[in-house]
Amino acid sequence: MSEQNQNGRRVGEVILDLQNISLRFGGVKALTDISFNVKEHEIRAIIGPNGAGKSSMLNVINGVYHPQEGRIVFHGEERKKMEPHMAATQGIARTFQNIALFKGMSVLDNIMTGRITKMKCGFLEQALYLGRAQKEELAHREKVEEVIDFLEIQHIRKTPVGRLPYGLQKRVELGRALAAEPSLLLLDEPMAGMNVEEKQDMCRFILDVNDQFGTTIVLIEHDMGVVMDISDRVVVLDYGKKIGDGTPDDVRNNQEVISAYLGVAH
Amino acid sequence: MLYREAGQFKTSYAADQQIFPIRQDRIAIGLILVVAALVVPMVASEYWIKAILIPFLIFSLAALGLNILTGYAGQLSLGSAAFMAVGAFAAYNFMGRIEGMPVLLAFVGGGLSAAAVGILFGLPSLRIKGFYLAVATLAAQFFIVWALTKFGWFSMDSSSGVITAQEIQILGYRFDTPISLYLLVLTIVAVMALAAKNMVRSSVGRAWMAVRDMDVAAEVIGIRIMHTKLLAFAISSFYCGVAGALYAYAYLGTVEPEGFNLDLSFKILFMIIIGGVGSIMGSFLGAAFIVLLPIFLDVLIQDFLTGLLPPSISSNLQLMVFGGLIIFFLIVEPHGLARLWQIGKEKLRLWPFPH
Amino acid sequence: MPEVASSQAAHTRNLTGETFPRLLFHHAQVRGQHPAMREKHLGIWQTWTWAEVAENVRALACGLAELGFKRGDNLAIIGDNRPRLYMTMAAVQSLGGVPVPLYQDAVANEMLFVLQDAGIRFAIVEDQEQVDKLLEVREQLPQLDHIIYDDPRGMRHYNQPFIHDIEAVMAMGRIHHQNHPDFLEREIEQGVTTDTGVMLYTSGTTGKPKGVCLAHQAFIAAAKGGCQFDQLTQDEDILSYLPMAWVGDHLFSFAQALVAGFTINCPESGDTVMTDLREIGPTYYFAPPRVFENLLTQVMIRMEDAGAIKRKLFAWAMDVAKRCGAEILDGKPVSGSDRLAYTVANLLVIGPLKNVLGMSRIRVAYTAGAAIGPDLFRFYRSIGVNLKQLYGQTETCAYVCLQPDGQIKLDSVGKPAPGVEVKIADNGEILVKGPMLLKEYYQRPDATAEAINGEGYFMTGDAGFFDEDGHLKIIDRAKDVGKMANGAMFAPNYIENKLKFFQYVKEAVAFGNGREQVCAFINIDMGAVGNWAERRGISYSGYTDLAAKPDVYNLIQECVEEVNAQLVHDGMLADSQIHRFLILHKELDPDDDELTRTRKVRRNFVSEKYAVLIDAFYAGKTSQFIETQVKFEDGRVGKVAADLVIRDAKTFPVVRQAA
Amino acid sequence: MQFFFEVLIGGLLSGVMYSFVALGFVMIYKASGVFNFAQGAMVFFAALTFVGFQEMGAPFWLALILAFGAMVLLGIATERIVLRPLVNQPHITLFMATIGLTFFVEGLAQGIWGSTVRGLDLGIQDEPIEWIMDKAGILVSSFDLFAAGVAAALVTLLALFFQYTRVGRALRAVADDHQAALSIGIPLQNIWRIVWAVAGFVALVAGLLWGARNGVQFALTFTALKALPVLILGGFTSVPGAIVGGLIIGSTEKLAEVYLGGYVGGGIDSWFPYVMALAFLLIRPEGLFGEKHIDRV
Repeated sequence: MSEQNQNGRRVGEVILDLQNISLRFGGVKALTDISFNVKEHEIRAIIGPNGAGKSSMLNVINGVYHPQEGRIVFHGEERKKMEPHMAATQGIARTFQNIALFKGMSVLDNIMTGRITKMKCGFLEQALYLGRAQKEELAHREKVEEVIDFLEIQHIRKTPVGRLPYGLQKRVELGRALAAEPSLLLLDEPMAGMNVEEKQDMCRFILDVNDQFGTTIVLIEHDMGVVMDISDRVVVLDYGKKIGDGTPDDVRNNQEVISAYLGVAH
Repeated sequence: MLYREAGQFKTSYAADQQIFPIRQDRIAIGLILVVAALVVPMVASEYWIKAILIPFLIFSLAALGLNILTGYAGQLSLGSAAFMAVGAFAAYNFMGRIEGMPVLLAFVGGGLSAAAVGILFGLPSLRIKGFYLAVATLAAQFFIVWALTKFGWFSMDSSSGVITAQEIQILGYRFDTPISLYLLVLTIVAVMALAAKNMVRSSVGRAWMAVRDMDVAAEVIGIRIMHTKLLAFAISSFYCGVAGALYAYAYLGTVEPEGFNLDLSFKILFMIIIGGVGSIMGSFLGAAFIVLLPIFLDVLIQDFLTGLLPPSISSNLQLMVFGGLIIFFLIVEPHGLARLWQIGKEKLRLWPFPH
Repeated sequence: MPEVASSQAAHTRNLTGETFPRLLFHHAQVRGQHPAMREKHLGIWQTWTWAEVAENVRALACGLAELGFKRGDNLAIIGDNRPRLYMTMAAVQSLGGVPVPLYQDAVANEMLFVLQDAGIRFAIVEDQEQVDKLLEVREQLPQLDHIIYDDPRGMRHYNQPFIHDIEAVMAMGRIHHQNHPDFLEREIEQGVTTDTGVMLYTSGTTGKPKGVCLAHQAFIAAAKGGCQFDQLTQDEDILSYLPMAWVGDHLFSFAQALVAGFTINCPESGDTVMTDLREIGPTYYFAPPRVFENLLTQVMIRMEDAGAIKRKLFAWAMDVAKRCGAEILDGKPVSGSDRLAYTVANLLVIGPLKNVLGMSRIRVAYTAGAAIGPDLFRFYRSIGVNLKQLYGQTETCAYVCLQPDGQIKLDSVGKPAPGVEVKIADNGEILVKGPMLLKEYYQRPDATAEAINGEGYFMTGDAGFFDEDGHLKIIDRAKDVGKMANGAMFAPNYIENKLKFFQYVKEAVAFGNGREQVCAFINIDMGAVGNWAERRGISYSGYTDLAAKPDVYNLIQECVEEVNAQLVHDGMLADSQIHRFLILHKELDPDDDELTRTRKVRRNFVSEKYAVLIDAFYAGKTSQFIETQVKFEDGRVGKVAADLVIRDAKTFPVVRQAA
Repeated sequence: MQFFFEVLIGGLLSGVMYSFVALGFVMIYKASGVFNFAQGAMVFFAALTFVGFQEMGAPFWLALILAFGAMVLLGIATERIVLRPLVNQPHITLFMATIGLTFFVEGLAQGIWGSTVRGLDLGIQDEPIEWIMDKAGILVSSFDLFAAGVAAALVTLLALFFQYTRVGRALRAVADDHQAALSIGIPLQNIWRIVWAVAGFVALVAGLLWGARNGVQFALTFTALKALPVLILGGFTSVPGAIVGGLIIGSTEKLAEVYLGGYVGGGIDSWFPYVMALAFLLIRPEGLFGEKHIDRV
């Protein structure tokens, strides 16, 4: 069943459910008893002041950190302990707060790595580069070219990523995540450090991804204007605790959220 | 300047992804292969073939192996010579212990044995990186050389571990002249270089580079770090192992474990630093450089600086020049000769424009 | 008697009944596997063979028929050069309809007139952007029934029933074709060569645009003539990057491609044209002068950054090329030492230079649309690019005069093309006749009657003359050509263009109609003159200041006198030498209505606005004060005043030959 | 049991030597993040230079001062020529640069002073100390004891230096946080030069003791490599770690050689420290005293 929400998006069932998540590093509590869910096709934002535990939350979702307490249900299945690379095979892709591209490789190769979980040939076949290996490589190249076309980065296809300006690097990183054709896309501050024009472009791409591929998106973002504009529901964290959850309007009017952002002691 | 790329457009991904997408490069590499296979055997002296070309090719192969591990997968190793030793001694044992063992299969066996040992010593790479790993590979270096020396079984009980390579025969043809050995080595090296290039331009190569450049991100996009690193160790060691077998069979004939000491490991490391870390071509350039440099220095000292410097200084001068060059390259061009070549090529492609 | 010149094949007519769809299916049959179109998309040059193009065209045509497209309908095509848009042209022609390409960068309101005038029922557009434009003015287009788009990106939420994905239309067409396998064949058979093949709108300097109806036979004749003239074969590669609505693109990328059967290549996007040019390395190339000019500028700028040795080498090679490159290209005798030098220069500099520009495979290149500077023209010829000029109008399928190989004159547009008859009317106007003439202006019998005289000549509106070798020289728009007091011809544009070929002169306005002498206003080029001044250590505060410097006056005077020296040799224009000039205190500006938006001088407006200056010219004054209102970019209004110096320039005695 | 102790003490004392080399490593690593593979070569260089000056007729103290001067020069040159251009490069690049430096320094040392093996006499007898022999029945060389004393003195000296001098405090600040140190105005390059000079001094002491024991020869550089496993055991950033690690490596390799070597043909001390370090790495990668790092995503 799918319903239409206020942004005209068809929002489906809950695909990711986080229940009472707590995460500690040594004695430090990063996340305390956090619960929220993500529905199919929606854009879900996580906001909060610096150090609120937003990135940790993403890291929990894609298996980099393992919460000491709580349940994670993804696509109806409770998640057991897992390695980060397994998240990718389950259809979770992400970008990073500080660009985490492979600096020594070209844009094309970087995005090609995004398809690694879909490539089946062994290294021996690849060493011979005949038949199946070549066919596979070329087929994936075509897929990657579609991503390149989608993100309008044709002109830098063969440029080493290290030489690109920041804004384009962010876009390439999004491309790498998209190449995996994820069902759930995690974006860690996709617009940080961008100028207005770059932000607009990135917003458009995020909305297009959601619209064209139906990708569910969880994003962390500091720019409140952007968050309120594009997201369906917002989770607010502060000091590792959830202090708000709801539509952008709900959150905007939540007293606790307002005081957290204005720095009022509570 | 020599490039004429206008009109060389690609209408398929296969054409776009080929190893040498530019026609002039394809012609050049074709010419090089023709010269290497046909012209060199006709014109080169025995000294050149035995003392320069064969070791150059073998070192290229070893450097290729180390480059896969260090240049592409980012795992520093100081034990390449030990893996060469494993390859040499394993091939020797396959030949000596199995009646009618085809020599090429023995080389493959040598490579596979090295790969197995490589995986074993690569295991620590799952927990540690950088110079920690370098120290771990030193353990391989010392342990393997020690084991080959101490246990007579490895050298089929020859005195102090010295082995003498059996004669090479393939399909009844005996490889006993320098030219025939040279061609054999050339073929093996060319095929393995092609295979290496194919790997590094495929997903396995991209996985290596991803792990090298940013392992956390690599894991998050679905690369299995352990698998990727160990594969790099295995394939790298395989290459070193085959190089080691060739070192014994096609170059020296008689070797002892101590011949594969730390110095040789360093030499191979220097080849990839000078030649170009993360470049197939760099492996060849570096090997050529390191093979030719001492010869050049000797000639320089003996023929041009006669009397100015004591002859004994040659080996020390070599050390200093090697060391100095390494520092020089790391500072000035960390990607070595291959990058210089690439820059030169870019210049030629853009000529007459400067950029 | 008016001069008449015609070429040997003047009276051959296309009587075979060829139409473009028949040509297309012919190629699909005889060279089905030969590439017909390429487009850089998804990183590689996607290729369609003739057979594939034919199949696509069939699917498109049948799909359009299914949507209700009928013989005689007009279909608008709006977008960048895309293979499927070209295919649509052929598909529409197959059905006996008329494709009407529009300039894709026009805003919706600018398109509106054409869409209404042509009674467009169907429009095929490139992408969402163009769909949005049409939707914007849809209210005013009650007859517009269907919009088809090529690129589905962003179109997911366009649910209107009259908007179609081209893929869907083609799918529909394929089913249609299965059910009616001989439908299209019959449709094509019904077409005759005198049918209108395409309708191109002329921009029209005055009044509303007019739809020029061009029959299949006209474009086929023009294309055949051109192909024969330059020996174009099926193996040519051409880069199709100029607007599809422009007659030149239709001739080169559609008509000639279909006649000769060569390959057209569509760039990835407007931004990548130069890269794509380099990759394709076309053998046949067309560009307006400004493209060639920009390229040359880029070459010079990029060479500035080169090291000293390379710069010297480059300068030497360019010297050698200048000395003998054009001659070698023309096959003229050149000394052995020059030939050797050129070979070396070609190996080291010229060859690589052409290669990085993507010009190393060019056999024939054309430029037209505006006057090209002789230096610029000569540069390309000297590096061995066979750049030539052609002359023609939308009404003549851009096919009137062509420069034959080996007979290139920098300031002429060549000889009448095969099958074309050209004559010069008494008032200097160029009249042309031939199979390539327009059928009519769409629903404008009045305009048609005005343009074609009783003898069947099309009146080009340009003035020109034939030189002693039978090459046509264009002087000016006929209506701008005046007479001086002594009865000699006065062609202001001709003079102004000569002035503007100097890098220091940005604009010039010449006066002389009904006068004894020619005088001129000059606008200096701020960039070039500014640079020149800085190199000489001349300091200045702005345009007005710089323009008034005596040194600058001297510089411009040299230019003027150089023009005078050239004019002496132009026979009937020798009396137009510039006697007096001044440098204007402000730049002519579209914001002040002195220029059109396309930067053409509004002659009448300027002469009224600056009447005091013109009076000063002819009163023999040596300076004149003037105050002028200017509009700044932010809309504010200010005044500029200056005391302008008027200079006399040296003129040369005219050697008159007995006529 | 007496034999065990003799082996243990012998091992511990040779471990002191490793500790010396490791100390140099640790200081440079702490101050500049450089893993100085050339520390062993510096030991060799120092010893050879000292012997060289002595052979030229210089008395002990003068030779000592001259050799120290040479080490300071070497340190400054290294900082200027090798490290400064490589600032901000990946650690692994710096590491490889110091491998290059190793070769250069070895070549330089032998190029200047020749390649022959030299003896080095510090005037201390390498004989068993009788009263320990009498009391405990264990053979302990007076030289070894002297070496241990020097080690203790050196460590004390260094500790005082780091704790109580201005330069020492600056050094510790740099080791903690480069950026912060820079921002409060500590001149990094000066600090590096001082550290390299101090490391050179440590190398000189190590070279003298070692040379006196085994002669000054090229093999010294290999033995010095054993400092690497010491570091892994002790942690790259810990001075006490270097000492303790050295002692552990020294003693276990001797015990292993004596008690296990016999079964496998001997000579296992060539690799035993490395394998031990390797095993240790898998258990506790940060070393006994090192600091744990968490990779942030």
